[in-house]
Amino acid sequence: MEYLTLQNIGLVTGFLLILIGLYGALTQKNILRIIVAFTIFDAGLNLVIVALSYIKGRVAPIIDQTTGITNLSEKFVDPVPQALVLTSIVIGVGVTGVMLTFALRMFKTRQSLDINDFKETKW
Amino acid sequence: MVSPVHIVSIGLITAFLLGLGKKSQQSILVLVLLIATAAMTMISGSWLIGIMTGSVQPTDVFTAGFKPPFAINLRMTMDEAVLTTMVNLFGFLTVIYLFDVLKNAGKHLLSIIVVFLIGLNVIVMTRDLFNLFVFLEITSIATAGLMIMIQDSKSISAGFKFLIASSVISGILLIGIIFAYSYIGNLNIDFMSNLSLIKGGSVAVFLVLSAIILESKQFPANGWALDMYESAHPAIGSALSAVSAPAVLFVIYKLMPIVPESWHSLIGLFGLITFTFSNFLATRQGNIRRMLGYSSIAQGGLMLTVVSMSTFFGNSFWFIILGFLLTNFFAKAGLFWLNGMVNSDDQNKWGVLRKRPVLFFLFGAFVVAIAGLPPFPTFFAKWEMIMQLANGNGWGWIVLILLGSIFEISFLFKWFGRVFHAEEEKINDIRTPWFKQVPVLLFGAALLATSYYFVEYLNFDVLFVMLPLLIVTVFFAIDFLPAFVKNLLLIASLTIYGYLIYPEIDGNVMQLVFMGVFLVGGILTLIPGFTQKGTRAGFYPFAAMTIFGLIMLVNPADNLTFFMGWEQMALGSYILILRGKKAERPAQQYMLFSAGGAYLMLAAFGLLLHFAGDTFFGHLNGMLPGGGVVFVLFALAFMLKAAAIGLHIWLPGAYSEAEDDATPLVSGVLINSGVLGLFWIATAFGPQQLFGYDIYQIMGWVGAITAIGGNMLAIYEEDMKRLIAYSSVGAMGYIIFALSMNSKLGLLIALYYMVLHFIYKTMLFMSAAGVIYRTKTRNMYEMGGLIKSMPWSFIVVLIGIITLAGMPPLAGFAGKWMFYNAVVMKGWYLQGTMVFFSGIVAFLYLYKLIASVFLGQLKDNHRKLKEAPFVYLLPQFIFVIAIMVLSVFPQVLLEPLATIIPDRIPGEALHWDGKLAMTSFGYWNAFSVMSVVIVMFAVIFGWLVYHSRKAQKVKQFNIVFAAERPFRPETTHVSYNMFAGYKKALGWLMTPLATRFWTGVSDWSMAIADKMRSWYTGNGQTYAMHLLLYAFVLYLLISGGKIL
Amino acid sequence: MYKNMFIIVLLAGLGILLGSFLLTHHANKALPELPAYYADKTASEVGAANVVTAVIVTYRGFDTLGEVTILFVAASLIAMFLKTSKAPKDRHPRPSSVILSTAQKLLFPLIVLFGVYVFTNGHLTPGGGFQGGAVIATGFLLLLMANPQAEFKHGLLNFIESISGTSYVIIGILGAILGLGFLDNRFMSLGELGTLFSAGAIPVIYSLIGLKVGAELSNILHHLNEVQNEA
Amino acid sequence: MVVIILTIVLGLVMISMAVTALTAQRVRAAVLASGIVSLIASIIYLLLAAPDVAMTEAAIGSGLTTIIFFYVLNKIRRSDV
Repeated sequence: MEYLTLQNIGLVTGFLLILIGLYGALTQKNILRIIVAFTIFDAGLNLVIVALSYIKGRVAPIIDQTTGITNLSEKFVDPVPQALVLTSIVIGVGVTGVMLTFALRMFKTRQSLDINDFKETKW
Repeated sequence: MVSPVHIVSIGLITAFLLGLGKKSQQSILVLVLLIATAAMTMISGSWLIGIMTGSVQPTDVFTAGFKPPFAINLRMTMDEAVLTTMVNLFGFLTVIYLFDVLKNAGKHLLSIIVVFLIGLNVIVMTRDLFNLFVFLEITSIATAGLMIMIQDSKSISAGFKFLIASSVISGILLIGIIFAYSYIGNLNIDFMSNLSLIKGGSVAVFLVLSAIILESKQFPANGWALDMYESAHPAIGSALSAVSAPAVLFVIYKLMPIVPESWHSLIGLFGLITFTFSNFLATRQGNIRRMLGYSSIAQGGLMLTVVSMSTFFGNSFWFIILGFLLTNFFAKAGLFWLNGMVNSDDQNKWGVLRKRPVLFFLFGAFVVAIAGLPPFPTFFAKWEMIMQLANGNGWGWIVLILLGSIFEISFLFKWFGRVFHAEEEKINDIRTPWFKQVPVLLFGAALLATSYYFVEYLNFDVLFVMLPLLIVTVFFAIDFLPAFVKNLLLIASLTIYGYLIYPEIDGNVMQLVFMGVFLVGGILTLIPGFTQKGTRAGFYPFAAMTIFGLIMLVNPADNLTFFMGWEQMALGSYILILRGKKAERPAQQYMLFSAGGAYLMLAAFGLLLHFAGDTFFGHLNGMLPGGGVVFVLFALAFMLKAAAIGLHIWLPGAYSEAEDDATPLVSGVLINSGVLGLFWIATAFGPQQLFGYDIYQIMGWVGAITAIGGNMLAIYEEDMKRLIAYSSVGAMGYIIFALSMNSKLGLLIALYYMVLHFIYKTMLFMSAAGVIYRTKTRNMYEMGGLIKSMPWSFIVVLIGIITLAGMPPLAGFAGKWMFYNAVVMKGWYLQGTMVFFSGIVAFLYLYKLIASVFLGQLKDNHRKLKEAPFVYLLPQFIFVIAIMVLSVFPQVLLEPLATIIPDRIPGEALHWDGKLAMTSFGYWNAFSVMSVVIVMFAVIFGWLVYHSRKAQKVKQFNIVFAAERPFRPETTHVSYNMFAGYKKALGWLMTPLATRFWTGVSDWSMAIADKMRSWYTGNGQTYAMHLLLYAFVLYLLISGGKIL
Repeated sequence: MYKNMFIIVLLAGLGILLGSFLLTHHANKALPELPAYYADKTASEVGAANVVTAVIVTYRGFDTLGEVTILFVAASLIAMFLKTSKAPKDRHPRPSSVILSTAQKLLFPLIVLFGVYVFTNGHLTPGGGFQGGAVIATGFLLLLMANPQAEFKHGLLNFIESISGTSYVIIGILGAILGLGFLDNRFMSLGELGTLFSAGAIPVIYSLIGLKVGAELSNILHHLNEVQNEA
Repeated sequence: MVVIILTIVLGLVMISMAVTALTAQRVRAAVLASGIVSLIASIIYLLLAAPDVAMTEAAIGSGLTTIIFFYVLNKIRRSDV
């Protein structure tokens, strides 16, 4: 039971999502599904990062009436990973958008979404 | 001084403001971009200059005003200044280069370019891991944007593959960063030094490191990168190679302090594997951009090795890495840009570059620079790297580097040769507007300037290195002058040079002899060049390079100087050979074998450093215990140049296909560099053993077989030049045999033969050149009866072959006589007999040379031939006079030569008693032999003349054909297939073996490369899997299978 | 099939590596030095009630600048990529439903207002420029859905994007000149903790980020809307 | 304790949704499933005391990403999309 903390659940879920996402990215044949798999991979990553910021029994790092303004470092969870995740999410949407645009144009050139059809450069 | 952070702010403001532009204002927008990149370059450049001159201190920029690790800081030291200047300058030039594209491309592309540059700048400067991640992502997306500058299906799918790969990589990186944070509690690299000491912390280090290594496109997890290089616009390929790769490598350099010491060499090894194998696979590439991609990746691998081993290389680190970095930066960018101008990935279409001499010259310079030949920085960097590795016993590493280097040379020079010879009619037009030329010219100039600083930094000898280099440079500069002016200038400069250095080497007979051979040989072989018309562009710089390269071998201050001269000579002669009309393949072979020899030598120098410290190998003075391997490597290297049997297959093609009047230089003169080396190792090392075998014994056999084999090969030749070329192989066999007898007399014979061979071979080739100049053919069966029209040439050939055959009374006989003495003293009867037999074989083909060319019937189309031009005959007769003098007074040469041989060499020396040469077996007096022969000759000749005064002169058509006319008249010529009978009997012995072996080697390596290449399936998903697999294997090797 | 097995083996390896982290990593009982510093000093140094915002906008402001740049370059790429496929649109004017157009008229201002609220209060409550920007983009999406065939003047979007981005960088430079470093928020008065006009330049920066992100995301949506259908 | 059980349930739903996303017949379903993964993630973020992240994930990760996906899917007219 001692391992059954909120943090560990988050971490394990996150790791599993990472692995599932990677597996999908490496095995799916449809380009769009590969992109979907990468968003799952991203979600897993973000979940891991947020889970790491969590400390049991502490509150979100926002100063309000309930927290007061003293000894905050003993009341707050870690704000740094949260800031990182924010960045990571925004990067994620940027990359996904770009990938989808590529997918769109690739479909236009070949009328196909199969990754195996885009091998004109090789060796 | 403007804060480095404003590189970013200027760039970003520009990027954002470009969004306001309208379609009609595109030209203004491009101008804005140009100004912005110029400003960015100025900021980083001013830091570079400031830090270099010491007027500013390296600095940390604290963003948001908090000290690290509380906020992100950017660092600006010398390293960052160099790299950001490179990035921004490159960006500036790219904007110029792409002016026509950008003018029509729309504002978004402009923004993407500037963001790409910002990304790289911050990657270089930031000290914060997560910040690094963010800007790597920026660079990735910007790169994807640059990929679709050409929107064809190739580049789009390559861009998508890149996005997949970079998603996987950034995922690994992000996991690593967050693990690192959770262990150490901050994100700043400078505060992570003990991360790997924490339990589990090394996993974090590993993840971060492996992500960046993957980002640096290491073999074999780099299919995505290759596809990008192949399909991207050349300017973008150039950016990937010249700035992206160095920036990522710099990140690895930044990370090295937190990487455990024990991983360093493994990462270095992975880098080296990339270097070797990428170059290997590049040998099978026809597509230029992909080939350049392979080459860029290979260079990246080599730099990864240097970066990861920076502590190992110690003080040399900066020298090595700058050598590789700057060369790759200037040369690779230049080549990609040239690709954009030629606008074709087909090597055959690159011939168009020859229409632009300056660009063509720069193309050559870029290729040579990447191949690591002097005087470019890579050459020195590679040398230093090998020496350092040798110091640390890294033999396997050296093997990998040298293998990779030879593959590199193979594909680079195949390309160069193709461009040199691509046919004119295939040439499409080349577009070279000024804005495309400016960047290439600038980078070319920068490359040359860098080379200058490297040479300057190394403090070479003024007279023996710097002056020759200066003269060679001058000949590049004056290449537009008419040929005869340059010929005169080169001869004059050689003469003056000889006058200048004579006092320096006076008293050192060995140097005098070799300097004499190289200088006099150089001058005399140049004289026929006066018949050339036009400018003969590109000949004289390389002739100068060859001759001065040879000169640098004679009195080198250290091993590096020797090696530099050696490579310079190889490069110069390669170009001289390549200039021949059908010389593309032979020149390529020549280059490969030269490079092979050079790299064996490099390995030998490394070993020598390990065994004997930093001494010049020719000054070892005696025994080098356990130096057998060093000796063998040196011997192989020099025997390659001297074309010992098995290593000779480059020689006939190279010598015969070179321009006719250049052949004497690349053969008769240049081959002596091999003898010089062999003589040096023979005297400096003393007898050596390898695996219990006496090396001299083996070399003696090699020499004997070479002598007989070379001569056997010569007898079947119908081609005049190839015949003489093969006879060189035979002569070298003599010399190798004589050297390996390791006795005073043996060495004396070797030296004597060297001089003699130089004289008669140069003479014969010149005479052949004269004949070919008139008859326009090299096939001997198309000649005949030339004695009437070319009597002087006939005399020269006659004297040449009498000398060659070692018949009395000419100088060759002295060699033969000493030879028998030495063989008997040594007791090598069997080998001696073989060499003796090879002399008989020599008669066969020499007879052919004289009989089928000068005797017999004159061909109809040769009736009006004149004697060879005077400038051809002049040097030949100087040589004839030399032979005559030596024949009568051999002691003029033999006595000084004997002083060169050190006393510690065993065996009896030659004694002189007046004109009488003596050994314990007998004596010989050249003067009286000559007198006797002349008297006999006069008597017989007189008798003949007396008796044949009534003879009837028979004209050709007095002979009546027996009613039939042969289908192919040339088959009736005496020398057509002259020795078919012998060939039937003995041919199987000689011809196919060596050729078959080397063809086999080449076929096999091609097949293997093709097999390996199929690893890059072209499927983006497979590439992503490669990434994971690479990380997996790296992890297993680092951790040894355990969890870190 | 073998390939999939192989991938599973590879991922199992990665899984073991990640699992090892679970074993070696100890849940923090207290904050390490860096976050503790942020928690304790944010109020006095930066003046923001939301520590995450302080970290994003000030302490790691340089990251955030990069983040904005990523969206910018992604939007540029998409614009560049999809622009070339300009072909006559298949205009079969299908008037959008009355409900949608009414809702759009009613909701759009409200949504934008909410977005503005989210980013102007970023330093006090959860939320900020990115969330607010996303909200604004949602409003824009509503516009698009209501009149899918409408020609938008994306000049306005571009203008907002450029100006807000440029202002963001200029405020950063002002921080370097007037304050202690690039993107320092303290060159404006920190004000009283917990009020709207506090935390120095953070509300300004976050508003600019909100506008820029909103414009960028809207731009992406707009371009995706413009591109013609692929059969 | 309730929170932990809730989180476990949410985590299981997330994982099953992720698997659904990879196995779904139509791409639309896959996109929707991955959107749900993000949405649940944002709930977990709330539980992990990260309201800022939760908001961002809901608005951007789950909202905008899914919308962009659907825009692209609408442009590609194919049976399996």
